[in-house]
Amino acid sequence: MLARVEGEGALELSIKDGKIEKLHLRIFEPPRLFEKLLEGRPYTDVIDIVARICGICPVAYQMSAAHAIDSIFGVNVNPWVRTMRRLMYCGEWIESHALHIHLLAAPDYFGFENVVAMAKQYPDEVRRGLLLQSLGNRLLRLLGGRSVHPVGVCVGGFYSAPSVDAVKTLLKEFKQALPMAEQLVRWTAAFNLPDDQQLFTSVALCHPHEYPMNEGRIVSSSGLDIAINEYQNYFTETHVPHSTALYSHFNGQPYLVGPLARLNLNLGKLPSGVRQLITESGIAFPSNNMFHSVIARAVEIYYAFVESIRIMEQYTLPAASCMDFSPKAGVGYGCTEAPRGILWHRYELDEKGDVVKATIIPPTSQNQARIEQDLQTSLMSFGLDHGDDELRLRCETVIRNYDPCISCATHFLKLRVDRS
Amino acid sequence: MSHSFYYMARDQLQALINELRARGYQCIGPQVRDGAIVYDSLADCTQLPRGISEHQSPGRYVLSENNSQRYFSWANGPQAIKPYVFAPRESLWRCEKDNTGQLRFTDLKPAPGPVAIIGVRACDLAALYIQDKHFLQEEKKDPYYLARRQKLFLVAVNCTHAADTCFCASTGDGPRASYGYDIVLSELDDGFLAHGLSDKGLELIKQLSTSPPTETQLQQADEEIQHAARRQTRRLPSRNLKQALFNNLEHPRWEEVAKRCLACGNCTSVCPTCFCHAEDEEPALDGSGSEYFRQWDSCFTQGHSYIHGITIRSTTAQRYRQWLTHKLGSWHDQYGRSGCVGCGRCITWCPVGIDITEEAAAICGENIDA
Amino acid sequence: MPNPYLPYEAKIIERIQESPTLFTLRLRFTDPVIHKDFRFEPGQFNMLYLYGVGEVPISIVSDPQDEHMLDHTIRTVGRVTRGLAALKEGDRIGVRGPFGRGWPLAHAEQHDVVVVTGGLGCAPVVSVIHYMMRRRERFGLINIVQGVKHSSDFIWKERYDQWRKAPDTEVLVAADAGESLWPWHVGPVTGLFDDLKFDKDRVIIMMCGPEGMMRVVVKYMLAQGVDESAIWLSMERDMHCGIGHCGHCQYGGKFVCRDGPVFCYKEIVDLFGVKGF
Amino acid sequence: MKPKIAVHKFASCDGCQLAFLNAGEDLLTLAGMVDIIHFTEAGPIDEETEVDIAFVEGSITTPADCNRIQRIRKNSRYLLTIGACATAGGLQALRNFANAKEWVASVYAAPEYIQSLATSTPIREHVKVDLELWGCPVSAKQVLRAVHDLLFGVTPKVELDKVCMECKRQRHVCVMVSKNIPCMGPVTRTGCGAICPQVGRGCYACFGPAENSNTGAMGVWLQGLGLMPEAIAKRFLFINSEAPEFRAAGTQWKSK
Ligand SMILES: Cc1cc2nc3c(=O)[nH]c(=O)nc-3n(C[C@H](O)[C@H](O)[C@H](O)COP(=O)(O)OP(=O)(O)OC[C@H]3O[C@@H](n4cnc5c(N)ncnc54)[C@H](O)[C@@H]3O)c2cc1C
Ligand code: SF4
Ligand code: SF4
Ligand code: SF4
Repeated sequence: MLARVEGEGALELSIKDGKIEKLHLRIFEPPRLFEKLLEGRPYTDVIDIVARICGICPVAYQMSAAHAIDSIFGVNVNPWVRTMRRLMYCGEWIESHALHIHLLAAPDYFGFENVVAMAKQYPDEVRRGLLLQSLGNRLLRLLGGRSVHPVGVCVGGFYSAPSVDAVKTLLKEFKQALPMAEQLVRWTAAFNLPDDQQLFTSVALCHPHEYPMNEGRIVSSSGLDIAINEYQNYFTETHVPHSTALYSHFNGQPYLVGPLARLNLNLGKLPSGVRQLITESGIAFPSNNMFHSVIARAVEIYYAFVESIRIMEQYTLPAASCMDFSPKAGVGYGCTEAPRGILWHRYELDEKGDVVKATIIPPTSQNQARIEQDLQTSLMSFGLDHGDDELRLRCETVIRNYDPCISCATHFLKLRVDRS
Repeated sequence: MSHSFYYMARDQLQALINELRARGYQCIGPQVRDGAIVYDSLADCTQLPRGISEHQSPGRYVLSENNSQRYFSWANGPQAIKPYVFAPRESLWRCEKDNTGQLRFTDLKPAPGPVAIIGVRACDLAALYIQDKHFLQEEKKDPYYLARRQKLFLVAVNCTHAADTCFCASTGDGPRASYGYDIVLSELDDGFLAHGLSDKGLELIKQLSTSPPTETQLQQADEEIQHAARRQTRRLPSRNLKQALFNNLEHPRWEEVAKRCLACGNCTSVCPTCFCHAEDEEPALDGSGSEYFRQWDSCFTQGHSYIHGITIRSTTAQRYRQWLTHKLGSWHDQYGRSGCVGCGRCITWCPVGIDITEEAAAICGENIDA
Repeated sequence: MPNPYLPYEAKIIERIQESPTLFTLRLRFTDPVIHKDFRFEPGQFNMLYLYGVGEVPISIVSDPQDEHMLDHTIRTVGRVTRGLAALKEGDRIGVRGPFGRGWPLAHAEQHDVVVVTGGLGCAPVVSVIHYMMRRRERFGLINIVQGVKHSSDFIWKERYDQWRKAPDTEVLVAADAGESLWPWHVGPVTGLFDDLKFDKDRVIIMMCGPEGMMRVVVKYMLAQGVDESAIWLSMERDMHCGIGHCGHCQYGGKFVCRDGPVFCYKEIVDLFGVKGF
Repeated sequence: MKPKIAVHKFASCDGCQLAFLNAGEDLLTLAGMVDIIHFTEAGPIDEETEVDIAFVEGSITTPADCNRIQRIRKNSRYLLTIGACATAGGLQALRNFANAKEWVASVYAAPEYIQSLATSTPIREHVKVDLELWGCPVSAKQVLRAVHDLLFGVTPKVELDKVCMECKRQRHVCVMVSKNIPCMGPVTRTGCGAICPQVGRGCYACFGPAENSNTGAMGVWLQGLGLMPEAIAKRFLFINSEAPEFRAAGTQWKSK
């Protein structure tokens, strides 16, 4: 889980005779042991606890947990709740993707140390990014009171419904900002990105009618199509000595989750307007260029704007913002599309609704193995004879492209190259 | 008095609202939100809590439905008119600093439009009278309060229902509204008796379709108000409690109540007469400007009695004692009466149900009626 | 009607460091009309606003008839005062006032006067001493008793020396702790009282300082047969608005900012010394 | 010369750092006013240069971090903690009440690889802290105000009052009185804007204890609302379990 993933990164690289002999991405994030501290806590606490696994995508954690617990209690949410969960997810995608694009990715591609330096030369682009990010946060606040660790979500729905006026006000701003989200897609599509075609398996949720967020089956580009509760039959998590992150494999192989995988597998679910924009931007999806992830994020921001506007335009007050239910013992699964990819939860509750056991598999740990694999390939095609600094920058760029929760740390990727 | 009452059918309430709106008033009225009857913008009578009653006890407030067609068959909710005159938070002024270091102050005094509040109770009118005395003293009038106060039009409603926590009869402030309003209504089964006190109020009533009330109607209205008074079980002695309280500053009850009291400030926030506030400001990050504001404070906070290095009232016992001795005691020195109007809000909305009448009685002991 | 909450801009004309932690700001309102019309009595205070930080009540120490000066002597203790201490000549602050009730100077005329200050309390009474010295003939015997924590807290030595030279004027100084060359009394200020000369029936006591000290002085004076109504003291409580609205400075039924800060002991006798008020 | 600032991260969720990254225009303003020396999430990395203000997010949970915080303290003129992790050990401090070794063993297949302390402790237990900002997460407003004050040479103001005060200023209906919902507002420090009562739920104390918190009376009232002692203990032992007041109250209810 993320708690075991994010944090300082270091890369150990042994190069022998022009070949990579060993490549280890080390993760030092101090373990926070969330799965254990969940044990014995009432189901009501779960939503608030799991949010704290990640401050950047707390809603994803809340959503996966809410769905898992809903399923144990046999809660069928009403259409209002279902739609509002989607709306809230839109907020998180916008916030998280905008943060990634502007604070982490763009400075890389434009050759700036960081966003602050970049803002001096590209003030409009950076401001646009900050504005989009802030609108994502506003949406989170609308439904959750605040954008980090929002407090509105509960098992069965929401503690309360936002007022029609509040929705209207925000809707107006979303409509005004829509053209900016569109510009963002065109802007990222024009980035001078490396052409780095790779073979990888994409894994994402797939829903019959909509671009996946909260619901769907787990599918892969290699033909997998399973219910979320079957996940552990196909995917395995292993612990390697060099990292506090657990590594996930699908059929023993690394795989990709996240915006690029999502887009590759769900293009057809996008509204035609969004597809049109993709076509106009000149990038062909599905894409095997890992660096197209950044464009996929921009596309998802744009889509989240379109979707939020659609939802907010139809907003009415619900009869109930939360379903009635009574706690039951059982096992439940939740899997939703966090900004960084599928986030899988499994809970076992007792008859009071207290947690007996929790398992949380975040996207970043699912991408770990894939990142190492990518680094291997990318470095070989980049050329190992580059100096350490150049190698490090390249590695950072590759890693950052996955928007892992260690992204922060990979800004100072400690690279240990052993060129014996 | 009877000659000045007008009878109006129930539908005339909407007509009254319409008349007010036509005169540019923003109407505020009671309505159900989050499990309580609160004041909010009102355009239509259907928003009113028709057929709703409320049950109050220390630390508890529950709504229930009744079969009545009445709009006002409940006693007061968590807020009075206080927030509409003394805002929970408001900016006072802005200061800008230019690059020569010059400061420019801008007054942020509000310029509100006219506001009509419908459903005001006797206790709240009494409280408003007290707040007027506080904020609008001779010399230094509070311009922020004044700006709103001048724009108020008050439609009072005589209480026909008292909550278990009400004790306005013992403070002499209710349940009949006797001053401070523009129009007062007495609700009957099929309509209202209306009385206009101000010229504006009278003029408005004349726009409605009214008829002279019958003797029975007048009697019934009166009887219902008296019934509400009789129903009240709690009371404060009507005499000045100041001496009794200040004679008992070392009473063990202060420590005892402090064990239960959360010092959370809810009592002072819901109290319609409490006026304490704190000032603070919000500077722009780069120092280019700063907005100076005030917000409700409470004698239960640490900051209320802080002077450098010393908190004069660091314990809950001292804070509770400050509140009670002020409210029921030294208030007499300041405003010639007690600061309590018997609305009972501090009893209901104390999260742990501390009862001002019970504490006052315990502390004043047998002196209470002496 | 002017908004009593709105400060006026004032410029620091001079900044005087009186001691390591005490400094005086000499102010002038930038609007000359405001400056000209500004009237106050010794013992009154202003709310000084430090831009972006906050407002604090500070006594006015200059002479009310000296139009050129508007002086505030400030001790650096916390957030705002530390910020004020960092200001220089030419810097601007906000000022509104004057607020409160000052010393009973008209009443004190033809009386003996004992001025007692202690701890950091000297500032609010300095103006009153100045006032009397300038109009020395109107008053009877004047005793000035000053207690400080440490001898290094003692400021304005020259002024004290000056005052001592005035006719019928006694200046007594004590420090709780002193350096070896400290010429005055070492020990609590109350140790000086027996040296005081005044006519108990026609004396006015004015004091300012820590409440503990004031309590002792009150007790002493009452024991000497001084009447309650002849004892005046300046109180300090938290203040935000300065005009009796915010409620912080309540002292029983009084608002210190409006009914004080200078009180006749008789007015507050019931609560004076009771902890928690 | 511009003041230098640093933002450091220990065991945490990164949520408090977002107070900066979500600040929008203010982030750019800040960048113009100071030199950001170290802030991994925003780019700059340099733990060695001395800074004027260091913000610390996260709790101490590993031997390496014990040393790192000492280094950071040495390099920082003014050190302030942001958030529940840094100020009160955070949610992960719940391990302090359990057998952390067992926990590690049950989460990791090869616990011998995991370098972790048995406890999660607030920064104040390791080095001198000049100012603590509470909250999980801290509010951006609070952080920016503190930054402003420090940059202008003033001691920042901290919130001390209870959530109830803000709850009433926002004119929310008390959930405890009207709905019998347990609410920790009366013992919790304000700063969040009373957002839990706003959405109709009880406060779960993510801003830690307020000044003069009567945890005793709070617990008794919660019991009256129908909570079992164990459940009451969990209310106190949650996000700020290392705050002394909450720790004491929680431990007491746990043993009942
Ligand atoms: C009528 C009156 C006259 C005064 N005259 C002088 C004077 O001439 N010279 C002088 O040095 N000091 C004087 N003081 C005390 C001075 O107001 C405080 O020292 C000052 O407010 C401390 O502010 P701070 O922000 O530096 O301290 P902090 O301890 O950081 O206080 C924070 C806040 O608490 C409040 N506060 C703290 N102490 C006091 C206090 N004693 N009185 C009122 N509010 C307080 C203020 O709002 C202040 O901003 C006077 C106080 C009063 C009431
Ligand atoms: S003290 Fe209590 S009962 Fe009296 S007016 Fe205030 S809130 Fe109402
Ligand atoms: S809802 Fe909670 S925070 Fe609000 S007043 Fe009630 S107890 Fe206090
Ligand atoms: S109300 Fe309480 S739990 Fe909710 S955000 Fe505020 S401090 Fe945190």
